[in-house]
Amino acid sequence: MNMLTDIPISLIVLCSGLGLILIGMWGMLTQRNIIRMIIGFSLMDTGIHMVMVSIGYVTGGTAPIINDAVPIADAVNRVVDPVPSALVLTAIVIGLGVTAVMLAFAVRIFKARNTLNIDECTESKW
Amino acid sequence: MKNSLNTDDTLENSGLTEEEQLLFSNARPRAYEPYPIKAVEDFANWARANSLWILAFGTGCGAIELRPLMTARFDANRFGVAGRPTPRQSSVFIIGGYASVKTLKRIIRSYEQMQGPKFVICLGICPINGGMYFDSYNTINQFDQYIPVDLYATGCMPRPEALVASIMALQKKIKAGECDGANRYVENFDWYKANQKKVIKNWDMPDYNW
Amino acid sequence: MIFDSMNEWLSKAGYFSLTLLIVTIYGLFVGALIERIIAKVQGRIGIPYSQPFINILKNFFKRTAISHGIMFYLGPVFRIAGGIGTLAFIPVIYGNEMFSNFSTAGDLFLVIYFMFFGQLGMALGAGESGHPYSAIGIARGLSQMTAYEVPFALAVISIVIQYDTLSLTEIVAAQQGGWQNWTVITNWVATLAAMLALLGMTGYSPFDIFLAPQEIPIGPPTEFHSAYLSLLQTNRALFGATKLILFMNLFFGGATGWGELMIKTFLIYMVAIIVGVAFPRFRVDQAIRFFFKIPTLIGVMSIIYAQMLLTA
Amino acid sequence: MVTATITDLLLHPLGIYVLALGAGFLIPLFDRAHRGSAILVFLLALACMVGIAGFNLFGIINGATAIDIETAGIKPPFSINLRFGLLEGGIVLAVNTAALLGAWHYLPRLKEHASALLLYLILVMGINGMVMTRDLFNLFIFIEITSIATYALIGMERSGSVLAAGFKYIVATSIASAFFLLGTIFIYYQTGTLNIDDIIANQELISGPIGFIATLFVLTGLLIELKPYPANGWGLDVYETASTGIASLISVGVSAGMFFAVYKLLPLAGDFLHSIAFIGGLTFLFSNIIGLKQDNTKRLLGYSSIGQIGLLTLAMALLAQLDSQVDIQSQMYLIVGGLFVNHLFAKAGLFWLAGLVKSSSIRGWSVISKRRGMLLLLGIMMTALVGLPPFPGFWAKWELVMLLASNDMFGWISLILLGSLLEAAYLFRWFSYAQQSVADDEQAEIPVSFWQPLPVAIAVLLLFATSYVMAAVMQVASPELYLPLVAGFALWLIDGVHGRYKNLPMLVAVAIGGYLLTKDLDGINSLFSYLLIGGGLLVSIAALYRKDDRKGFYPLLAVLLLSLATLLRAQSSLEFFFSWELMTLSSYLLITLGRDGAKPALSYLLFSLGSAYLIFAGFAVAYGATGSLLLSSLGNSGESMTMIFSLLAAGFIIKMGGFGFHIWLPDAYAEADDDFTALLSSVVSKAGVFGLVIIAAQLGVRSDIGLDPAYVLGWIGILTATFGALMAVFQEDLKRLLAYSSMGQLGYIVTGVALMSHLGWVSAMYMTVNHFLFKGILLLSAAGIILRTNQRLMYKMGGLIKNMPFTFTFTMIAIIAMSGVPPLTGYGGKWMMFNALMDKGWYWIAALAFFSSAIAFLYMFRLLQTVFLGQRKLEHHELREAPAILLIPQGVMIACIMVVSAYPKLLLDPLSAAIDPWIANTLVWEGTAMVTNFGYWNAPMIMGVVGGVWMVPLILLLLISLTLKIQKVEQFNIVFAAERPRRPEETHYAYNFFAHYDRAIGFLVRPRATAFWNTIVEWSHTTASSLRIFYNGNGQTYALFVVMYFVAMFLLNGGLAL
Repeated sequence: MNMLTDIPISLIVLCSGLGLILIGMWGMLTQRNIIRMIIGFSLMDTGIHMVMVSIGYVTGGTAPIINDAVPIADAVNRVVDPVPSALVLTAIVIGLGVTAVMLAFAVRIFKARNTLNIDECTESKW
Repeated sequence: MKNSLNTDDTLENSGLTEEEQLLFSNARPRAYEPYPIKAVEDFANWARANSLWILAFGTGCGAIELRPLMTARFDANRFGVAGRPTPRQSSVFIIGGYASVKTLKRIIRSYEQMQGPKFVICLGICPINGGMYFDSYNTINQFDQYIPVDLYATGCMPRPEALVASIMALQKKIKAGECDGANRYVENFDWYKANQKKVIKNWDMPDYNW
Repeated sequence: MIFDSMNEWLSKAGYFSLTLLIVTIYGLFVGALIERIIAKVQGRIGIPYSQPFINILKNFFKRTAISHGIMFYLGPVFRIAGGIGTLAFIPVIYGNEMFSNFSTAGDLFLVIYFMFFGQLGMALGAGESGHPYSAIGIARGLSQMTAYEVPFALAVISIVIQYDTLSLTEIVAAQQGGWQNWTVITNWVATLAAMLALLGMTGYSPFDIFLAPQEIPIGPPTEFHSAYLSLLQTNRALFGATKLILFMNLFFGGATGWGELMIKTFLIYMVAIIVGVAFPRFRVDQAIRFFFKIPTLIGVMSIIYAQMLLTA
Repeated sequence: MVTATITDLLLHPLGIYVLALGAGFLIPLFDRAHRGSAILVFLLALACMVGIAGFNLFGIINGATAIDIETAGIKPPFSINLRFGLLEGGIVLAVNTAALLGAWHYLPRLKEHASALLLYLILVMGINGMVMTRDLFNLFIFIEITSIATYALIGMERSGSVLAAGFKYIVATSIASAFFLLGTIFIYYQTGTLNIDDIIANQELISGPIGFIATLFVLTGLLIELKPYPANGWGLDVYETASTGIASLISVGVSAGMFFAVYKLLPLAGDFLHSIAFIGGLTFLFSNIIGLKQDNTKRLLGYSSIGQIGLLTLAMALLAQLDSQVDIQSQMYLIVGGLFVNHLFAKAGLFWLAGLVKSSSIRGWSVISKRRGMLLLLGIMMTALVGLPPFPGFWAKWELVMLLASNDMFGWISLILLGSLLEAAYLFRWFSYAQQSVADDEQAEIPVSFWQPLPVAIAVLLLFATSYVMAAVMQVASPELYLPLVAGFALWLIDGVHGRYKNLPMLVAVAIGGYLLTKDLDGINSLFSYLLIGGGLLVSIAALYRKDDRKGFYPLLAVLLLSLATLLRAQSSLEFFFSWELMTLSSYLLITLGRDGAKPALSYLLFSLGSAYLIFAGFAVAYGATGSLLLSSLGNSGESMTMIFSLLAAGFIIKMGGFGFHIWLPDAYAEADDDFTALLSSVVSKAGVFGLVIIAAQLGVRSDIGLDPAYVLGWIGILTATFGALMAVFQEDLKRLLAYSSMGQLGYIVTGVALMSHLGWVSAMYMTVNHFLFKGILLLSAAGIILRTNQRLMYKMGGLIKNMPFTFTFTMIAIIAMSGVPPLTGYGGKWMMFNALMDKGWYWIAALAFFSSAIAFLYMFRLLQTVFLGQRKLEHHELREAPAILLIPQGVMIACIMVVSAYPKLLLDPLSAAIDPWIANTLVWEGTAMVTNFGYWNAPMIMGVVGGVWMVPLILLLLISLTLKIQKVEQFNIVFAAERPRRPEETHYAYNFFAHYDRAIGFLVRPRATAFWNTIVEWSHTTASSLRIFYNGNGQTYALFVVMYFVAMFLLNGGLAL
């Protein structure tokens, strides 16, 4: 086994998730184009989902199905925590919804203002 | 708003605009009787004679002669003479020589604002017959056609000594009860007024300046 | 109650009438005397001693008068009532019940405030005359009054601290027993402040702008004449003398007899006259500023001085 | 579910969700058939949601247990559960009610799309879920449901600015909820559960860096949604641009849900509580400062909204810190609940109103100046929002401040009070714009039907109801306390009657109410009741002279006078403060009814509120020290006494227009209605005197209080007197002159009270009565003069004695009484005070008292001279005397002055008796004379002597007049020589009457105080500008601030130390 395989898969997922979050956030904060900002949001969202999944993963664990392969007494240590996975499903749906609304906004903003530059949407301030 | 009751007693005040009629009294001046008791009247005349307050209004060139009266040399204070800046409180009006028409207007006002008994002394020739201004277009020739005069002090101008002498003469006359200029003015008011209005063309004041 | 002792009231009123008569005559006389002294300074003979009386008589004997309205008519009444009333509240001769007047009605504070009574009434009368000069004169007079009141009030407070009383009788009593007990000696600072205020109060030069006989013909009384004027003239003599009596009581040991009173008040008066003869006139704002500076400072010092006296 | 009935089942809280989702399905279906039926379903669903919440809450209040809703047949923590307890029920009910009312308002826009109806329902359901859920992840879901519904509703608008604002909103909230989600998952990682109760039970598991980060993310994520300063630009933009229907729901509904979510998680906060409190306080203060500079109506409401939520957060965090104390929970309900309901209905109402008026700038609100109903609604909403009685916010703020005080958190108290003051400043500035009536041709008619403001009106009723419930809970809801409001309401019902005879019912109401309220009083309170109620009635009679309708005047006057009565009978500081604020508010509104009253009334209100908050703070310190609200226990406050005394005295002094704080006074007095100015000066100002006397009695005379505050008070009083008099000297305006005069006279009274001696107090009370008498006369005279001449500038009058002899005589007597010239009443007061000052050794003050009373002569004479004497104007020749109804009260007061002048003992005996319980009597009477250590004062004798010496010369003059021919002359018959006078205007010496005095010492009265306060205003505006530079309108900047906020919270809570 080399060094890489020593690292638990969940940690890799966690780190890449966190990285995605940062990249997504960077995108949201720096990209002037609204579409790019939405992409940034999507990246961030995905990153969060990866973090969530990684939290519940038990290295070498099995699917959280209680059957003969996994005795109940041993289940806590052996199976992957099913709750984060369930949560992620919900979160993905919600993320999708938000992204959709954002895109709808982008469309409407473009129709109304003929631009997608967020810098030009500053008329209400102070 | 008028304070008089019958029209006979009021003046027309035609020199005033309708608005201004409200602001000036239109009452006719009234003559006053001597006190019914002779002793009181004599006493009053004595007091009047010994307290001659001269209106500080120098009307002509003679005004310069009034000033020395108060100085150490002549000291008219001794005779009860004092200057008074307001006609309300004065009893003697000294006409200082010639009176121009313009000044006459002021003289009439000031004289009418003085309270009776009041006395007028004219200085010099000019108030008598115009003097050297006899043919001037704007100088009064015969002053007593406009204001009753009690005493004339002649000279051009009379020196302060003469002025002192005339004051003492006025005192004598007052004590004798012969100074009734104020009443004469009232009794012959219409005549005086007509004379005044004859020379003063722009008559824009009430007929009697109360 | 008031009517309990009608007799006492009547006798008091009688005695007071006597006081009033003496003080008025004295006031008129001292006025003439001062005039004659000024005349002497100027190398003249001056008016006869009877002149002030004749002037008043002459004005009473005027036969015509005008009235601008009810307040105009009442103005001189208020004025002289102020003068008489002020005198009524001052005990004139120390130790003499006859001439202590109505001083049991109130104390020094009453006298000081009652002085305004006449001024206010007169101001109203003059105001109704409608003459702008009257109004200007009053405006100046009142302003100057607020200014000289300051050193005077400070001086009064100082002697109240010193004698621990507001009763004029007691203040005079405390000064008995020789000239060294007079306030002018024991509290000379307060006396100085008050004497400076007196200059303003008497209305002689340099503080006579509110009467300004040349610029605004004699100020507030411009329109008053005949009998009104004689009331005002009487009051001028009476009120002047009353103020002098007040000052005498406060600062110069009071008087035990009429002779002492006349000499003392005459001498106090002379202070104002000498200053008046020697100095030209202040403009009114200059006068106000003057009183707010040195006399006020002296007044402030007088209170400190009195507190030191008290603790010493 | 043993006793489950069909009703229980139908009305189960779960029904809310069922209804929302069910209606969500039904609406599109019905919409196909008929739009109207869809709307019906929508409204029905909302109404049922309100009904369900109400029914269950009612059950819980009546003793039922909290309802727990479990899902999936498994017990929590293994399943998601919802809870409907007391708190949840209350909030859900309030939110749903607001949503229902909001739907009414929003319906014209909503019904354009069936989907909008649906979204609205989903949004409300989301909020309900946020409130009820006990599961962390479920909370996230409900937050997102709410958010998406909100986004969608915002996105329904097509205007570019709304869309831009909406997008900023999405970006910011999505970042916040992303962090929340991360935090949630970390918490799950550490605790293994998502059930909030379970998490709290196992919160020791949340530890280490991960625990810290988890808590940080969860809490901050939620806090961000509450729009804390400065990471809230996105919220403001939405408030500004979005339609008012959605903005109101975001402001009150969504915020409520978020707020309750934070509340639920608060046990987790631990050390974060400090920073949460800090954030709340900062947000509250800063948004209110920034609000000062805001002109845009909806953005202004946005700032106010954010500020209110900040206050709620602050209150919650502070209370949570005090959690160890017993009984804190019920306090929490009262405070947070009160503030919450207050904000909910008031803010929503304001948003709805803003939606109806449709004026983007608050300066354009004068369009409703003629619509009194809407103006009334606006005023009530603002009053509630600022936390003035009788609204829930008032009770909540009171409880909060008292609780903080008992825990010595005075810094927070001052922050809350300062923030409230700032909020009042900008809200009532708006109100004053709304009041300014514009010329009729400029008046744009706003198309508002009768039904449209209905939700606002219902919100108002709900506020009143909540307030009464809160008062009942706090055990102060006595009918007596509410009598002023009830009387005012009753009179308001007949306010539509035309004509002036509405005054009579008002007088009757006040007379009966006043009698009932004050009949049991004794001592000082009883004396003041005669003065305030009796005097108030006497002066109010004069109001009959006005022939116009005066809408709103009489109800407010009744409230004012009766609140004075309740003030007098107040036993506790709460009752006192309640009445005090009611008095402030009603007098403010009465001032606004004056010709140009709006602007001066605003400054009156602000100074009054400033003073009220100082009083509030004083009571708070007292409560902190004694633990009792009773006024009579103020004296037990030990070491804090000096502090309490100073705070309370400062409050009363400001209210009386004390030196330095006087700048509101002349304007307010001048611009109020003329008869009301009389009441304001002669009666209402005495409330300050009363307060001062009360605290002086409770605190001042005790030996354990240092003399210093009293001495300072004495100086303030005398400086007020001196400068009031000086400034009065230079006024041209009749009413301003009298206003400054009032200020000066009150200064003497303050000094009298400050003396803390029997004689000093007697003099103060005597002067109080005297001031009532002469100032009542003077201002009623002024009312008559102004009525006849239609003029306030004195130099434009003159010679009126000829037309108005009675008015002149009354004025003259009043002025003599005021000046202190014997023999009238003023002398006694001055004499007693001088004696008391000398007794005390306050010589410098005595000297200044002398000086100021001399200055007073200047303005008093000027008043008489320039108005009544001198030259009469041509146009005034035909004027008539003032109406008899104005003269009658004056005549009564003149009679009082005369009686008291001659027999002051009649007045002094009861005054002395009232003071005796506090200070030993030192008055010595010898017959009719009063004797002190220094002097004596025999008033009847003085009267006799003065009468005598006045009669003698008068008789003499009358006799001489018989020998004279006295001619009555006209006004121009004055001495003149050169040219005769032409016009009265040129001859009347009146303008700049004391020019020479100005030249001499005018430098003393240059408006420094005004300049000072202007600088303060300037500074606050500058601060506001610099505080709002963050809001540059750029969505990415806002997003950056959201991110930075997490960093800041991280650093603030010691993240680096981990």
